Amino acid sequence: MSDKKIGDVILDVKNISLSFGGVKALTDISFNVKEHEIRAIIGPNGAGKSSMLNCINGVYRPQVGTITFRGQTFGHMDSHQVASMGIGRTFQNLALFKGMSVLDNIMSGRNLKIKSSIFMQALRIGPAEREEIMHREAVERIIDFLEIQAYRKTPVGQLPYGLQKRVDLGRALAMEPQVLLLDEPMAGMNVEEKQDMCRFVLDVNDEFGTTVVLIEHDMGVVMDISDRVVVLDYGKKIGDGTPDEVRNNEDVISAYLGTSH
Amino acid sequence: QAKEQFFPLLSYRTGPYAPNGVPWANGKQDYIKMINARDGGVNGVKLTFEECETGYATDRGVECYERLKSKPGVALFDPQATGITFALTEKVVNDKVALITLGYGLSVAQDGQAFKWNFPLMGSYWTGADILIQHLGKKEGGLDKLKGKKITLVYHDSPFGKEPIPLLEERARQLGFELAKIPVTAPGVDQKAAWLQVRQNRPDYVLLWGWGVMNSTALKEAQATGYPRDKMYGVWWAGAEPDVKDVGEGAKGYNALALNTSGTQPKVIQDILKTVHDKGQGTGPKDEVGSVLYTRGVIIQALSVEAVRRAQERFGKGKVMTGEQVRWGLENLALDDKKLAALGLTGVIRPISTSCSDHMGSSWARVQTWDGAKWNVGADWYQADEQIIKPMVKAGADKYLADKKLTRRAPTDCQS
Amino acid sequence: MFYRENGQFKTSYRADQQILPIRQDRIFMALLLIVGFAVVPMLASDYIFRAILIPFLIFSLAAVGVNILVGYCGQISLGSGAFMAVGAYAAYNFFVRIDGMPLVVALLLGGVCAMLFGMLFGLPSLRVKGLYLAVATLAAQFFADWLFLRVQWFTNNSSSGSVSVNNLQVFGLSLESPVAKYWFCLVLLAVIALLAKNLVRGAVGREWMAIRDMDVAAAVIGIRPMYAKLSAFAVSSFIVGVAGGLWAFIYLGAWEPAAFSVDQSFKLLFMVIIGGMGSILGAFFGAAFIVVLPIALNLFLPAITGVFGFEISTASVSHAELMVFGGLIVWFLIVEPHGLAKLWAVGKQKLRLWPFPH
Amino acid sequence: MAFFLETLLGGLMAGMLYSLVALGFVLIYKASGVFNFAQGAMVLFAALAMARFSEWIPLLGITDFFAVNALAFIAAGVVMFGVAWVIERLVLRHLVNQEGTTLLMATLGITYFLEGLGQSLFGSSIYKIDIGMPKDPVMILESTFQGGILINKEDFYAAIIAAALVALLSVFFQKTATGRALRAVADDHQAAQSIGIPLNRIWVIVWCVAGVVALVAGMIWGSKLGVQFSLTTVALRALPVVILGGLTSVPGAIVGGLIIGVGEKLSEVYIGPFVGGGIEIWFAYVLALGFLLIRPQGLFGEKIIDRV
Amino acid sequence: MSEPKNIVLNVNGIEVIYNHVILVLKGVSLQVPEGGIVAILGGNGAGKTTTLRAISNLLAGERGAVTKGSIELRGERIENLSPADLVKRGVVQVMEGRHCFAHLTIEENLLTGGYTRDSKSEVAANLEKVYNYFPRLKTRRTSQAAYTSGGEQQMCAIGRAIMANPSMVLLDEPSMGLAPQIVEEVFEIVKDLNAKEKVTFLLAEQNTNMALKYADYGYIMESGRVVMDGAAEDLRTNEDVKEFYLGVGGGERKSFKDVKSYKRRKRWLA
Ligand SMILES: Nc1ncnc2c1ncn2[C@@H]1O[C@H](COP(=O)(O)OP(=O)(O)OP(=O)(O)O)[C@@H](O)[C@H]1O
Ligand SMILES: Nc1ncnc2c1ncn2[C@@H]1O[C@H](COP(=O)(O)OP(=O)(O)OP(=O)(O)O)[C@@H](O)[C@H]1O
Ligand SMILES: [Mg+2]
Ligand SMILES: [Mg+2]
Repeated sequence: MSDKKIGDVILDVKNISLSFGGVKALTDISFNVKEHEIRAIIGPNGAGKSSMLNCINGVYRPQVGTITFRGQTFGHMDSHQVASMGIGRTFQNLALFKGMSVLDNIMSGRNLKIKSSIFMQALRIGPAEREEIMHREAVERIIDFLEIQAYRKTPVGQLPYGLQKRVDLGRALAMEPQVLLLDEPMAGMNVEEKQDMCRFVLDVNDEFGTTVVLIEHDMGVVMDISDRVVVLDYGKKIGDGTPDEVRNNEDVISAYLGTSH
Repeated sequence: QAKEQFFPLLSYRTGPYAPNGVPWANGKQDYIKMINARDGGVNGVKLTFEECETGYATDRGVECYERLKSKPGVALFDPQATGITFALTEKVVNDKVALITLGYGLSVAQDGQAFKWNFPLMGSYWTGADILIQHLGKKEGGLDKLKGKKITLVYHDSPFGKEPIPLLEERARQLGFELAKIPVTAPGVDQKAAWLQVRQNRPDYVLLWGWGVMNSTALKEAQATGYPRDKMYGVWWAGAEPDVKDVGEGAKGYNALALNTSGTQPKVIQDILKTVHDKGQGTGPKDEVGSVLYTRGVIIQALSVEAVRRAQERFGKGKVMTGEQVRWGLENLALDDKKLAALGLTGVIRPISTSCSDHMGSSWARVQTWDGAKWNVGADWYQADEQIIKPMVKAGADKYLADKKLTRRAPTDCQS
Repeated sequence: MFYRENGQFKTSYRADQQILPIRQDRIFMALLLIVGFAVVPMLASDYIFRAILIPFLIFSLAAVGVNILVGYCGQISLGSGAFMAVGAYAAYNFFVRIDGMPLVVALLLGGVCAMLFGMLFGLPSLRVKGLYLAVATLAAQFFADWLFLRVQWFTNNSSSGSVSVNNLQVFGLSLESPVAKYWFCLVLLAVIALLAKNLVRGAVGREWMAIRDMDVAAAVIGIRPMYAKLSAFAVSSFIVGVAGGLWAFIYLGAWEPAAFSVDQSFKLLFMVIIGGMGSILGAFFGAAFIVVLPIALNLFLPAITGVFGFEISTASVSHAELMVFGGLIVWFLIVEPHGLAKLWAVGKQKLRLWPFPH
Repeated sequence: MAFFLETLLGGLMAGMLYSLVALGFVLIYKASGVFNFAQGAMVLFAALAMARFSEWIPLLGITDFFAVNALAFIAAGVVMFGVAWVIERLVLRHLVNQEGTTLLMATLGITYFLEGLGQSLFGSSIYKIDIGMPKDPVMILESTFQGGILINKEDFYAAIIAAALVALLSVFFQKTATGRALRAVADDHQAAQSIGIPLNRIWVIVWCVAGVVALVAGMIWGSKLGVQFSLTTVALRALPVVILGGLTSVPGAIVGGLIIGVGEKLSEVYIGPFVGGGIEIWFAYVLALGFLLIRPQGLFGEKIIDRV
Repeated sequence: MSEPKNIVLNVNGIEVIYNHVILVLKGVSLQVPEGGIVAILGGNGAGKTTTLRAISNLLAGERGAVTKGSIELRGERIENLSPADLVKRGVVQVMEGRHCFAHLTIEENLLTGGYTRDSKSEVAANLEKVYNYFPRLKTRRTSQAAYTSGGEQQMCAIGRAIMANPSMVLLDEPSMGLAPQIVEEVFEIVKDLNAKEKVTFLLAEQNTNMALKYADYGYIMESGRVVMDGAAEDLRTNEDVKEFYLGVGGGERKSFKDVKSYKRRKRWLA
């Protein structure tokens, strides 16, 4: 961990508040994410973790607060703009494109990069075809790594839950984002599979310098691989620091970890 | 090989227009059965038929046409729907088979020099509209009395309903009455707004250009908005039993054009009852025989058969006629009172005589009134005013020819 | 003669991305094209051409268009009839008002007008979804019905509102004979279907499907919902518009607005669903089912009942036809809810495994 | 002014009748997430049954006007129950957990089937339902306005019957456990099964209720228009009503009906003449669309949920 | 199992095919004793969910079918019963991926769970019980289920099943998406219900650790077959299980950070 070069703040979340009718999902949350780090967000169910990602992503519109990404500050932006700025994302409740094959799902992650016009695509000659193949190669590498070669052409709806999670990750990776937001990527996996997943997150982080924001309930994973951890509870931030600091934080223990960990 | 003249029967026994389509189709079938049973066909040529369900839809009608047109011995087509007529008008030219549209279809097709294959026998919407105006004029005591009157046309929003408009506009200009037009969206089950407008305008007369369910609905709405039924005048497609039956008393006093009479007295109907229905061979229920649309079906079929007979007179008795030969027959129909009597049609229709330039043959009609239980046909026959119709037909036909880059038939063509 | 992909290894992604990666399929397709272009014209009768093949081709084309919108992009549309009407009437106006306008150009321009019309009525899709969107498209349908009945200009001031064309030619060749019409439709269909297939298997197609399956997630990976939806409306209504032109010019020859009524819209939607949503092949199956089945029933029901010794009245035939048709739709859905195309795929898969059951 | 009021009233009453048909759609959609395309065919089928039974029953020697109508209504109701049962047995049961479009398609198949069956059992002519509705108009407020305001009595009674039916069903859905179960089924067939909701029974019940609603609608429309095939097209008129009110809302069906009814009549009467008339159908749809742009789920519909 | 107690559920060599062509289960047999807690373990795609669906008869909706073998509940063949009949016999499934009724509120979801219970008071009591187990649900009772957090939905799904007063519950990945404490709570609840109310459990779980801690017996599945079964303690100490399912191969638990998988890593970098 020490040899890793953690850079400046890349994503800065300031005073975010979000409520739905009477439910306060987030209250005045501020935290930042530095380039190249793995930042975990933990907290009990309903604490507002997913909502936090949704705010960054432009899916929800926070009532108060701003988000700064690489120097650009915004209160709200459309999801596709956020995506084009380089923020990728996986979902807690699978949000795959059910009717499409695994290959197409992951390919769709690269759509932002496709340049040929609709006419060229219809004719599919020369550049359009070459572009398609180039992206296909990139996608195949991801498929290879995630070990889902065998399912390439299967409609994702027919895959077991765990594999769907992998496809979801593959789709986000295909975007080659600078910041990757992962919402419980390892739910529903056994230890071996979690190890694979961790290995993978670490690799992306190491080799490409992709910054990772990770929501996870498995404390083993969080403590082992994250650089810093934010803890939310009932929409409030109750802790922020290195895994060790967080582990020993009284509030965190009582709100979330319980004594056994 | 047996000698058989084949009649393709396009019809609709399902869908929104079935109540009117069914008796029409039954009349046609029964007439054919009767001719075979009574006369053994036409000069020994047996008549056969096959029915094809169009559901009043143009595309299905075209399919039926394509299927049946190449059967051996095809005589002619009666599409039973304005929309199908339009589509077939383009096709019959190549296929060399005639299209009869008795009382419907294209008004301009009366001009046989432009429309070689179309036969709007006995009347078009223009003649019908003209006769209605004449009747109203007579009621008022002279056509000039129509000046300043308000006449409202409530019409089926389709080419069928729109056909009479040019003539009515022409007449309105001439006679100085005020013409309002209220379209009713097909099939015409919702006319509340239309009749609210009628109530607002309080016209002196309402002309009803409807078909199928639109007619009875119009009568019901008229009743509900208190518009007097005896000031309503329908076209001959709005003057049959299905149009008034379920309105009953509410339709009392309503008038409509009569292209033909109804009832079981005519000999032809008696013959059908005797030779077909009494043998248990009737197509539909017996009590429907002789109703307005049934009788119209009989007439259409009778004229078709007469066209075949006429063609045989020229091209060889006892032979099966080709489509072209039947067309000649249609163009040279000459049914005077004597012939009509022989056909058993005395009093049902007026004599008909077609020619190369006139494919209609007769433009006479009467007005009938519903008394709550049956149709009573008035005594006066009206003929559409040639002076008005003729130039309009000519102009329309010329425009058609010009649009299509076609020319009129040469006089020699009329001989063939 | 086994249908297997064993032993056919793909050495490049280009090869893997072919429309038909399996050799047997390619052979089959080639045969099909030969049959379509050469064998059928030798064998088919006039009636088969005019009443079955030509409508089948035109409806297939329209169904391909509708499938792009409904099947691929997930926007339920009941306005296809309107798009056809716009295509037909626009083509008609270009054709008769501009002297020497070539038929193909008129048809394509008709398609372009339909495209603009489609995009206009597609705008609500940015906010309104699912069945609710059906209302927007129905609005288009009824509006077009009304427009072409009411505004005389569109019908070249014909008094009854019906219009007709004749003497059609392409590149100097007459389009009067049924075979010529058939070829013309087949060529247009083959070209457009190929382009459509390319679209749906490319990036745009993925955008459409992504929007269909989960629009929020699609936006999160950078797909612009507006672009995706409107492009689907545009492409779809263009194709449907061209099909409308063909329907009017080639099949009907003379028509009134009722030729493109809401029934037509429903029919097209049914083709897409029965054939298989999100499948170009399905469009063909669906068109075949809806065009051919009623005719077949009409022909065979009397014969069948004749075999069982009772004569069936003409009215009963038409009623029975409705019932059998309805019954078959339900039966097919129970056997395979994802349409005939899926049924076909499952069949092929079984064939691949054959003679082993799984 | 008088004419405006007249149009308004006419629109309101027409709207109530649309609501009656719309209600059938809402019921089935609410209970199974199926958009029941066959609603129009069911209205026709029910009306045909009732019309023909009221012709046939007198043949048995019963002639009392009230008894004939009551018996015909009951007989037609029984027929509709049978239809519901058969539909569940042969169609819905086999399509559990399929997507909305598949089920929509199935109801299309049912439509064709019912149209064919209805016409072959009961005939395809125009038949009459006479439940003693007064046909002639009455004038009210004749002292205030010259000529008075015309009210169509038949529409008026029909509107009252419709309103009563709608109110009854709203209560049923609002609080009862069955109402809740129906909504659960609409959300997720499989989950509903997994906790023991017997889909089959629920569906039979709902289709029976929808059948009765169709019967009432068919009876009223039939008495107004005569019973024949075109009754199925009232479904298309009711569609903007359902959508405007919200596919899942019973009260929405009423309010939607009133808005559409008034909107289309006023537009036809006041705007129509300037553009050649015949605009009410598309105007109704455009009106509904206008509301949807503000509330995409319809006025009272449940919010469309898309959450990630 | 050494000496079988009363067997409630006996699955005998079943084979399941999806869509007429995809063979997923290839002869799976398992038994669940009265009052037991039995776990099915196995990786993604092993067929756990399919097995549970086969038992609860929810396969039809997925276009799957049991083509061979038999399933008996207390000696009665149940393949042809409807899911509703099974619930009447006390068998309830908690489906994978929650499947809450999105438009219903949490409370309505729970009340719907009591659909088969006729007595109002019983339903009310059950509701109280569920709220006791999951206090979080009580605070969210009026929100529509779709708008609650993933964990809340999971609680709702489990609570909804409890509302039916089942004698046997099929739990599909109950721990997924739950915070660690809650996971423990859920398993405690399972234990509780098992001990106090004699509810039998069959659970499919990825969290092998937890599952084996609470279960009496376990089956391990891989690609559609049962590859190993045994008492929970035995499995816990089995070396292979330790290595692959508990992540403690070779004694110490490895840090997630240090597990290397060179093969894959290399390929990814290529
Ligand atoms: N509806 C379906 N149609 C076709 N195949 C399916 C379907 N559902 C599951 N499968 C296939 O069945 C196999 C087993 O899936 P199942 O869901 O039972 O696994 P699982 O053990 O529950 O996995 P997980 O732990 O990821 O949930 C998988 O290979 C999957 O692709
Ligand atoms: N769209 C919404 N409408 C209403 N309430 C919402 C909405 N989204 C989230 N909430 C509420 O906000 C709170 C936080 O939800 P969120 O999904 O962020 O929790 P979470 O921390 O991700 O929990 P979990 O670990 O269970 O997934 C929850 O109580 C949830 O019910
Ligand atoms: Mg969450
Ligand atoms: Mg599973």
